[in-house]
Amino acid sequence: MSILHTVNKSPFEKNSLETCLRIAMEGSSVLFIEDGVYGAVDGTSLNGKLSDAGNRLKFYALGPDLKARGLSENSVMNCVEVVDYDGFVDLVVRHDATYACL
Amino acid sequence: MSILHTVNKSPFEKNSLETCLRIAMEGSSVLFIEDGVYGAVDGTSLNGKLSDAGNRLKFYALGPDLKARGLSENSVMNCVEVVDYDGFVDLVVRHDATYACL
Amino acid sequence: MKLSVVLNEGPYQHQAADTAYNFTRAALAKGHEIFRVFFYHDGVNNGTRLTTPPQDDRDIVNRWSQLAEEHDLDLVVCIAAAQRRGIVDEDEQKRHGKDANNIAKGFRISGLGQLIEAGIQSDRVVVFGD
Amino acid sequence: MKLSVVLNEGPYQHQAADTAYNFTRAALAKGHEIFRVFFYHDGVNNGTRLTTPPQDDRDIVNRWSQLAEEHDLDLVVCIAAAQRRGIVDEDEQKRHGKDANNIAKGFRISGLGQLIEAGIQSDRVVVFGD
Amino acid sequence: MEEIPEEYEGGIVKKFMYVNRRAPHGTIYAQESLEVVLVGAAFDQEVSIVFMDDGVYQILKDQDTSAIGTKNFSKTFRALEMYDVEKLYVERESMQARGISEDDLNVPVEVITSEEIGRLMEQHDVILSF
Amino acid sequence: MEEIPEEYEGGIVKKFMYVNRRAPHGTIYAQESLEVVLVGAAFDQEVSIVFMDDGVYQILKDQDTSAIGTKNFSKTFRALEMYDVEKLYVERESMQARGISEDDLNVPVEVITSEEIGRLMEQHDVILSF
Repeated sequence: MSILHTVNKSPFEKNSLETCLRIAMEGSSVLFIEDGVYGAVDGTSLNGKLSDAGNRLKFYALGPDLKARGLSENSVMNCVEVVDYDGFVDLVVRHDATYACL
Repeated sequence: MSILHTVNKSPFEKNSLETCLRIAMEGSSVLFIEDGVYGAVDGTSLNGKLSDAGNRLKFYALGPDLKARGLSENSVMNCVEVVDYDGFVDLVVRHDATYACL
Repeated sequence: MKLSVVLNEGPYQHQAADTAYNFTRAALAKGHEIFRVFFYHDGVNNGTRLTTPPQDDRDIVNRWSQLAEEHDLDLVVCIAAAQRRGIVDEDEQKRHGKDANNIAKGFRISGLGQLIEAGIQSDRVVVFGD
Repeated sequence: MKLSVVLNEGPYQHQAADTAYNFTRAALAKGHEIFRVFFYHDGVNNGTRLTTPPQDDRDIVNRWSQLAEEHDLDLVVCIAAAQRRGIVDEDEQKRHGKDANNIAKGFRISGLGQLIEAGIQSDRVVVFGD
Repeated sequence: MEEIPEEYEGGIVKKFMYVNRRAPHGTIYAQESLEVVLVGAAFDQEVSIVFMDDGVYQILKDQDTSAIGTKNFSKTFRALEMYDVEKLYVERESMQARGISEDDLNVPVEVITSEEIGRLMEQHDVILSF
Repeated sequence: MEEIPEEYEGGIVKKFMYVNRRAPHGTIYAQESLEVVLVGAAFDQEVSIVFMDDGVYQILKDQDTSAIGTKNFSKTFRALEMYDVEKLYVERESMQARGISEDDLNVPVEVITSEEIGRLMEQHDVILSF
């Protein structure tokens, strides 16, 4: 069983990403959407948290949400793959269940 | 000039209290309301933050919000005074301006 | 003292709608003047008369309407925010060709200038939100 | 694959309303079946036909109505949440003695059981909220 | 509860997990989550409820909302047993950070670690977030 | 902007501070805050706008909302100067935590410390939170 966790809040504002990383198990994925994409950006004070979990988890960020916020695809950390809405749908299909860590 | 800062979010969930403590100046007050009252409770992992600011700031918590959440007036830290809605109104009047750190 | 209240969230979803009401009532009971209650963002949803809360629960909209009647309160719903969210009075209904309106008694729809004016005219402004 | 979408927040206030729509559209375009879109909490506010968004902005409610028509979507507004927030169809109008209704085309009001059923019948459920 | 639970005769049994991460009263999510649990109980599905982060506060003893005027739904948690909803899990780490012990809770729960919640989640088909 | 700014002839000049602590697009607060600023500009009051915490993200360059379908209001910040709204402050600590430099911003701002924001706030009569 594998779970797709979505995170839609900025990790600077809310504890959603922290909780998500605490409960997401090996082989699961985390998709950053909406204000959650700030958590995927390289060069912030929070990068360590993602790096630490990078071996266990796969990270994705929604491209349209990055672009809306003035963030290019190159602005995300190396461990994060950028997807569009189609890719979001594929991720939902590929995992056994989705959990929105609101 | 003195400001009444209101904090209505749990400090475990959101960064409102942290921001409030960062910008509230000597002589100002912080009133915990709604889910913000969890920040006033004694015995949590966040107590240090309030203690550190206790010399600069006055702390208040809205009694009706404590009671709703199963928290007695004795459950808050020593540096926090419990007020009711009347007291809330008085605090607004006594300070020069109110800032809701949402 | 002359106070104004700003409410940024809708009824039931956030306690802000309750706290703003409890605060306003306490201020009135203490003899303060409420210059205006301004409903902004999802706060405009406090102004619909179409709610039917469960019988064992408080009626948030009606509570405001009653308080307005008792104290001649000025309850202003922001027009721009209301248009986005579907809060409509008779004028707005005509202007936009809608087939119904839903504004509750005691509320009126007006511009954001009313918020600025509340800031200018009041001794204190208190914001409630999410 | 059979998917269901749950939307917990109202239009414009939270991007959740946009993301849910963009996701649903993408899923349909890829040939998936959308078993149901369930509107809960403030999400019920997506189902009012009384909105008039600015002309240079998207029309969130109408967009859902159109998508529903094109793809025969089942857009279900939770009855208990709708009663609290003032979303009313003709039946609800009669039942509660209201003088108007505001449900938008393509939406229907029904019970929470529809959410559970969506969970049982769908291969995946995706939640959008605050 | 205004709703009459519906019978579901489809024969499919899925594993539902309700995840509660928010404090009660400040927002409606806790209360409306409980309404889903109660309605869902009629469907004979396998149900687990998880309380983590501020969700732990939902089941604190002695909640009394009379002074804020909102509905005191906290007592309803004690009724869950009658509905055969018995799998209530609380995250140990969340309790510790908040200085909460099992004696402070108003329902019997199983206290488990974050990792155990992660593993438990993987055994569920439908995960609803509140 | 649907609204026609109103003239205010009261002669009172107050100091308004708009505090923006939220990211754009995820919620509407940033956008509707800007509408208040624009309408408020017609009232000839003293205005300061503060961006702190995720509010800093509101004024990042190169925002393009075409793919999410929402309104791209970020360009409007550049028009503030024409409205004589020139006091834009950004918190240094918030920029640093997010790895943002002044070059990344699409409007000229004054970067100040948390403490300076605290002192600045004390000089204002009306503080609106978005």
